Amino acid sequence: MSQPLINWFKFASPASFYPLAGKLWPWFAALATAFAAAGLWISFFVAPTDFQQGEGYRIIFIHVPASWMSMFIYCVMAFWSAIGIGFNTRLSGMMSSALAPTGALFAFLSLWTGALWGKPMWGAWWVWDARLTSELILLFLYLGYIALTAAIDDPRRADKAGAIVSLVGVINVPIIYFSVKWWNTLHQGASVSMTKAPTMAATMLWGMLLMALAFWMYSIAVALYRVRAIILERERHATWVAELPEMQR
Amino acid sequence: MLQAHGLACVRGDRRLFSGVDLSVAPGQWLQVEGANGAGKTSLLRILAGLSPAAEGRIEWEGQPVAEGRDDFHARLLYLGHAPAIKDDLSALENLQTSAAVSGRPLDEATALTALRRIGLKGREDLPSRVLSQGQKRRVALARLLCGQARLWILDEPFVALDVGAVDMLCGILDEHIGRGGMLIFTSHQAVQLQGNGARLELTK
Amino acid sequence: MLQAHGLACVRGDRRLFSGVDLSVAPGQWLQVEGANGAGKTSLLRILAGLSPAAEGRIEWEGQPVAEGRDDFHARLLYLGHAPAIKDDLSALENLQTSAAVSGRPLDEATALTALRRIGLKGREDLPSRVLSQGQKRRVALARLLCGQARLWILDEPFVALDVGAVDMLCGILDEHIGRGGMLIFTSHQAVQLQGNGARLELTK
Amino acid sequence: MNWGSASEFFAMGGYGFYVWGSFGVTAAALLIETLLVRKRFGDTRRLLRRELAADRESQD
Amino acid sequence: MNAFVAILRRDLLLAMRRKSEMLTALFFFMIVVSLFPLGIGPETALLRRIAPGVLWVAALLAAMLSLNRLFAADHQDGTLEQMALSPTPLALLVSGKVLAHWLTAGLPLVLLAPVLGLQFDLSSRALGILMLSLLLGTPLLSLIGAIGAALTLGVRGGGVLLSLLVLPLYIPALIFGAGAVEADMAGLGAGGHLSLLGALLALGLFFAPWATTAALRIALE
Amino acid sequence: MNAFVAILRRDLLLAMRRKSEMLTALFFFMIVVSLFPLGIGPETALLRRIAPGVLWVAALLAAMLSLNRLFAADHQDGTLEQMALSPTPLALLVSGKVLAHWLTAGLPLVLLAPVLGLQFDLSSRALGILMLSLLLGTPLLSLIGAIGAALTLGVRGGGVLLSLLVLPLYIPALIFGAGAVEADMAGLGAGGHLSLLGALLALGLFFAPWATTAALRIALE
Ligand code: HEM
Ligand SMILES: Nc1ncnc2c1ncn2[C@@H]1O[C@H](COP(=O)(O)OP(=O)(O)OP(=O)(O)O)[C@@H](O)[C@H]1O
Ligand SMILES: Nc1ncnc2c1ncn2[C@@H]1O[C@H](COP(=O)(O)OP(=O)(O)OP(=O)(O)O)[C@@H](O)[C@H]1O
Ligand SMILES: [Mg+2]
Ligand SMILES: [Mg+2]
Repeated sequence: MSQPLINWFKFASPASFYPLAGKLWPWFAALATAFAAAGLWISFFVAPTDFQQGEGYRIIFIHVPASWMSMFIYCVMAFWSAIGIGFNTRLSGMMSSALAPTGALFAFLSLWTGALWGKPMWGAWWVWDARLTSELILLFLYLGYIALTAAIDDPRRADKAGAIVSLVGVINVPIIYFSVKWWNTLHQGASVSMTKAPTMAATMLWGMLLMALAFWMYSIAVALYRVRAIILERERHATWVAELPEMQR
Repeated sequence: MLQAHGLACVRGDRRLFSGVDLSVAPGQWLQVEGANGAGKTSLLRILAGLSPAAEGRIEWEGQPVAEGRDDFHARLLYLGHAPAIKDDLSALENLQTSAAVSGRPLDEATALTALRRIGLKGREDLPSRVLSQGQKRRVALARLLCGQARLWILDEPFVALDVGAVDMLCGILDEHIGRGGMLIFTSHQAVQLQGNGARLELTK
Repeated sequence: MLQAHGLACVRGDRRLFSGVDLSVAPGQWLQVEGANGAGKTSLLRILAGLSPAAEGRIEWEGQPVAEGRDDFHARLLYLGHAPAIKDDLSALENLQTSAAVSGRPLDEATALTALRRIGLKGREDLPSRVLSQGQKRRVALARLLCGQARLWILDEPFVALDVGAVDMLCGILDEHIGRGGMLIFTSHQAVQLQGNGARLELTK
Repeated sequence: MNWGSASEFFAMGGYGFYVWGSFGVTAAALLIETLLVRKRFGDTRRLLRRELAADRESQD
Repeated sequence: MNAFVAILRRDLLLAMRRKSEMLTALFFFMIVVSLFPLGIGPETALLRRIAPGVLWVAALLAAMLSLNRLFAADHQDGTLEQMALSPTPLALLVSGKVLAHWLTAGLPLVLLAPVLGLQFDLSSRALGILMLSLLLGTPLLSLIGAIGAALTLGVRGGGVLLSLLVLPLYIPALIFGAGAVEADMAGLGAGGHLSLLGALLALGLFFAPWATTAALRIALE
Repeated sequence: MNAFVAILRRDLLLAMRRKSEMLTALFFFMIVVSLFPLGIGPETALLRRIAPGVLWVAALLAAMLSLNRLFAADHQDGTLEQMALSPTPLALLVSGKVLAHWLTAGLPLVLLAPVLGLQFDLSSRALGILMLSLLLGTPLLSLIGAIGAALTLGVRGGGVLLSLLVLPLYIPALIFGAGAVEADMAGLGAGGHLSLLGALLALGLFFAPWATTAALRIALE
């Protein structure tokens, strides 16, 4: 029982994770580029023109993956926070703070691309629809996390406070999603409801999946890179940092 | 009996102290000394269980404090830099409520006696806002007179007190030690306590 | 030269003092003494022009202060109980901005020298929030080292300072008096200043 | 192949502003984030190197 | 339990002592609600239509505004340290403070709401539902708010950061609360919304004190 | 004049130091504006109708919320005493602080408003008028707010009392500001409203610093 656990904790120490992250991120970056190239090829050259929405629908190939990633990353942050609170590992706090900016970025991109899609399709940049609203709130939750952790100087305290925020926030995400949905159905009336894309052609599905994979790999690569910087900032007085090859010269 | 072994404290990227061992037995006092910023306040907060130590362990009656927290806190009286006084409440109300919150309610007569003894006669019912610096400190110190805590941890209790009040406080501390109490305190002023005592100098 | 005649101070329904006369000439110091709550802080605030006296008048260089307020304030340095330190600014920033606000901007080099002299070497750039009690007081006291005020009014400048710092501050005060400055201060600690001085005891 | 010519490709059937606005901003955002992260890492490393060098000097 | 009562009493005493504190929270609510007719114009039909939303948003802001004094004063003057050192569990003391906050900043809003609702020409039935929804919702606001107040304790720029953290968490309460009144006005029945609000309250009562306690311990370190 | 620049710089520095302070004031504005559709419902026509009022009320609340940090911190830590003892006239120093407040809490609102207006489906013409009205109105909010902040300094229950004092004084700004946009949307022309707003601003610039100074001197006694 104890043996595998100990191995896990070995990698959970910043000193051993730092070089590991250094080895891993280029692979994920390469994968991200490859998937993005394939995904973009399908989105622009393979997928046929939509008979209803014309070429405008091609926004779907980044809009949907970005939306997925924004929600997924928040869950991953909450996961790391739970680990951090449960096992008191230093690395987990660093991981969630490394993920937050990327998550916020995808939430923003989801809103941005959605707005650019909505204008030609619905004639409005924004409507107060369930999905749109809960995505907006998700962005606020990210920003709250980032602002709070940035406002606390002591990184250990910042991690713990951030962990509480992301856990409370993650309980709230499904609650928000469903509450906004029900709220909306009560006033269907004049509001424009989201037009479902026509049954998805297989090529479109592939394009979206590839782009989603690309974003996913990108997120991992950036988070690993950022966590390396965070580790260096926080551990700068540890002896292992002084002994790193890149610190010589 | 409070014992600590190998305590270390890190603030920012500065190691304030490390390898601090100390023990205080019933009837003993310990004065923590050191220059401004040496880490006295930090050490006292660690001993009281308010902030975690970077290294080392603390034992109360032979048991790690972490395991019997409530038990330890029931026997502890900690007064920090901030006097924990509500500006809007009177001295009397401040004393009574702070005692009740720490689980040892006080009746009015006892509280009044304590306030008079500490030199606040005639000021018991003024809102603390208008009290002078030294009078505010006295309100906080009045808690010493009305609890059964065994261990007192006092951070600069003599600050802002006039000469008479310093003597009086020394008397109170002596009494506590005479009753078999334990005392840890800091002070930049030279004070003469009776009984069995020790000094701990914090240096870099 | 600061002179006051027949000052009285009333707080609530209490008359703290009345008929206080005092004068401080260049090269002189005046220590205001009295028990906690005697009214020392209240007197100093009245002298600095922060609150009005119930009775009496104050003159600066022979003129009523009320008539030449800005002139008086340009020559005055007052440090009260509260250190006027912004928790979010570093020691250096605190010193520079407070000097600039009182109309005497400081360049960085002078400010750094003052901070080092007052014993904050290596702490110049930490946010003041994390400084210890005594270090915060030192940031405030650093202003003494970089102004040309003739009259210093200091309320308990020795509080929270360690022994070394108390000596250093005494040295700074002596220097000021030696240069022909004036000084009014309070302290519950016994301090030895050189030069020509007087004590004023506030009693009921 | 959906496009007859490059200009057709850029026009996106009249939706050029919206499609390229989305793809362009996304690409720019990801690129900027990457650059910022690299800068953060580089800055930290430079700072640490300088500190370590100073330490070594003061020891010698 | 004694300590719970003690802290509740102390906080109520403090609120009374700052004489007008309870009243001013109320006035804030009142003024914000009255600003809308001024900003929007006096059409009765329009005002009736937006009344539940406006009243709920104003209640939410009023409750939030009073949050930063929930722990900040105690933190600054050292009382919080004393609470953490009390042998009573901190979560219990925290609950006492939250209850006091609700009694001084939440309950008065519930009682005043119908009067303000009249200004917007709401029916008496809608007023009843409004009160009920506020009665269930305002304790939730205090509970969630306490987490935010504890997290932003001693943090630079606390006040505004607090609203950033707390307002998104308030949204479900707002939606169900205002939704209940609107549903009733549309003849759809408010039961569903109200029971969801109740469920959220139960959840909050259970989890919020622990999260708050954890956050306070972090602030004290 | 040097001291004016010094205090302006110091306050801006403090705002920067609390890194996210400016941003969070903005976010507050943004979130409050977004709360209304949540409370009221998603109908575009209705939302467009209430948009000017909602945006103006939210701007007003955001400006007001940041008021209590205008003098309170300076009062507590003794900086205000030092300001009062400075040979520079206190009114000048106060103007510096007010300008810093507007730059950090008012100007960002002006810049963000059009984006939020888009969410309410306002026309680009209406958005322009909205920005203009906020540009004239927010400095007025800072000026009036400073008087309130000074008056409630060190007074028990300050925070809420402040809003009680200040909000009624904000009402003219609200009426002319929101009115300008509504008049324009109704095709009546916004000129009259805007020039009244400008006149109020001139009045405020002239009198507010003196009133604030007087109030500060009282608080210091
Ligand atoms: C600012 C505006 C918008 C936001 C914030 C937004 C947000 C989202 C989110 C969060 C998802 C993922 C939800 C899920 O997979 O369950 C999503 C999916 C999607 N969105 Fe949007 N959206 C916006 C505008 C639009 C517009 C204008 C359209 C099309 C006219 C659109 C079409 C879609 C489609 C087709 C999906 C995939 C649906 C599915 O996989 O079930 N969105 N959007
Ligand atoms: N983030 C930080 N980075 C560097 N140093 C820090 C940090 N936080 C605290 N410190 C230092 O830690 C020390 C804390 O000291 P503490 O308050 O325990 O001192 P003290 O011995 O009680 O002093 P005093 O006699 O002045 O009360 C100070 O020297 C302070 O400068
Ligand atoms: N409203 C009031 N009613 C009655 N007494 C008051 C009132 N306001 C202030 N006082 C008294 O006025 C005195 C103010 O004293 P002040 O702060 O000047 O004392 P001090 O000499 O500086 O004391 P310390 O040595 O403690 O700093 C206190 O004794 C206080 O109790
Ligand atoms: Mg200390
Ligand atoms: Mg005094």
